[in-house]
Amino acid sequence: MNAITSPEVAGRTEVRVQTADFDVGAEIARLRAGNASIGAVASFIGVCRDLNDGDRVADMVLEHYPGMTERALERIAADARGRWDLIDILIVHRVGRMLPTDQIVLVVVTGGHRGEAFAACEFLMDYLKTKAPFWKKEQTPDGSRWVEARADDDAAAERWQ
Amino acid sequence: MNAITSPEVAGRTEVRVQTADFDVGAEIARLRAGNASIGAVASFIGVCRDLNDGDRVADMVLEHYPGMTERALERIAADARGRWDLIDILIVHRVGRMLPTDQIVLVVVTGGHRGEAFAACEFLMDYLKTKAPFWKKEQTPDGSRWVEARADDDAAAERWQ
Amino acid sequence: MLNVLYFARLRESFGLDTERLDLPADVGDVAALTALLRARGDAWERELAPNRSWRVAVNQDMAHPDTPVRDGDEVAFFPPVTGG
Amino acid sequence: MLNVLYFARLRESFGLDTERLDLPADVGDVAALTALLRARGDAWERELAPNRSWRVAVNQDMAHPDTPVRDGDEVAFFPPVTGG
Repeated sequence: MNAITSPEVAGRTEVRVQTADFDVGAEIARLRAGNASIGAVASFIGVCRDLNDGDRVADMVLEHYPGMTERALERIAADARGRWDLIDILIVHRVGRMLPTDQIVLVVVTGGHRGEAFAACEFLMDYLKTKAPFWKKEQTPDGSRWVEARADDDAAAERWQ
Repeated sequence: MNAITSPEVAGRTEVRVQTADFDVGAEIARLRAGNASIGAVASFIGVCRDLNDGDRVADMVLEHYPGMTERALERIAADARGRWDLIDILIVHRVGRMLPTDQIVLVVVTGGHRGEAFAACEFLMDYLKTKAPFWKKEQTPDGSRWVEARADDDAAAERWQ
Repeated sequence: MLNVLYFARLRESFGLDTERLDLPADVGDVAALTALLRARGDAWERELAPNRSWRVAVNQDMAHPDTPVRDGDEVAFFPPVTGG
Repeated sequence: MLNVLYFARLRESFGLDTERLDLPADVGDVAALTALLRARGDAWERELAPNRSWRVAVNQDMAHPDTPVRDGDEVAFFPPVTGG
């Protein structure tokens, strides 16, 4: 009967900062390929909206701190691995100019069970939003403005401490 | 400046029970198409593992109660809409024979903000696992067996009450 | 007449996925219907014993022992669910 | 020499994204370096005023006012982050 004897495939952590868009289906398929110990895939996509704080947003430019950003994301991922039993962590964050409906960020967490994958995915987003050096500048009908940090993002990150 | 004046696109609830596999990327793209009010997309994929309760799993057959299953999923989705401000809810659950690494279930929730999308996605999975009439039968080296309901799934669902 | 459905382990144990059942006058709720089935003995007595875990739905809604059962209803017996 | 970087709103206000800075002998931590920059007046005084919100990283790690600053360090000033 012992039909399936796939070797345990080790998980990986992958962090990318890029101007190019990403393909959610392809990213998830690549993580999962050949790993039959994955039972749960939790993922999150952050998307550029056409409205923020009551104003129309025509486009958005995302700036980052090259080097420190990748380092911060690697650290956030390592922190998640210390808290939960996970298989893969993927974080892809775009920089540059984006329009409403454009994808901004992707976080995918795979694991044996759903509770840990969900928790880690939300934790990664909450930490990324408060600890990774990215900044958004929006174009609105009144001109361009730097997006202000939000108190509820700080509160979301503090839940995990 | 008023470059973007996309009309608000109404969200939808979609529930499907099917033998065919699903394409996560295509499903998410379809929900998001043209809706610039979506800022957050939380999703979950449940996958068939090659190991359960310490035994190798060669394949799995998923049985359901046609009619009641769709009704239960629609009710779970309506319950989520009563708790959070969401845009789209998609639930796709497969039935029939599945092998390790095959996708079993997909839940996608879109919304304006990530906190609500995450909460609703996890809630839907927790409720689906305890309230929707699906049953799994596994093939292991010792023969076939019906999977037993798990106490921690009940506990996960009770958190939301 | 009731339409009674069985799923998963119960379907296999009973060797039956559906049956039409004349509703006796003294059977008015899920508890009484379960007792009627249990009285068939063998797998019925074993699977529907008080120490086993099973669920009942009436007209596709989850039911309790005191949920009424009426002529024309669809009643389903099944194990705790294990989807997802 | 320090390598000092400015990002986002600070970069725009200062009209500067990076500069090489000779480290005076009496500047040994982030607080002293911030005071040195604030003393330039105008946008520097305004953006780095105690009632404004900004962050400092030393060698790409988040820093505090008493984080040491040494010759050869990379120090970055930026607003609270708003990614995701």
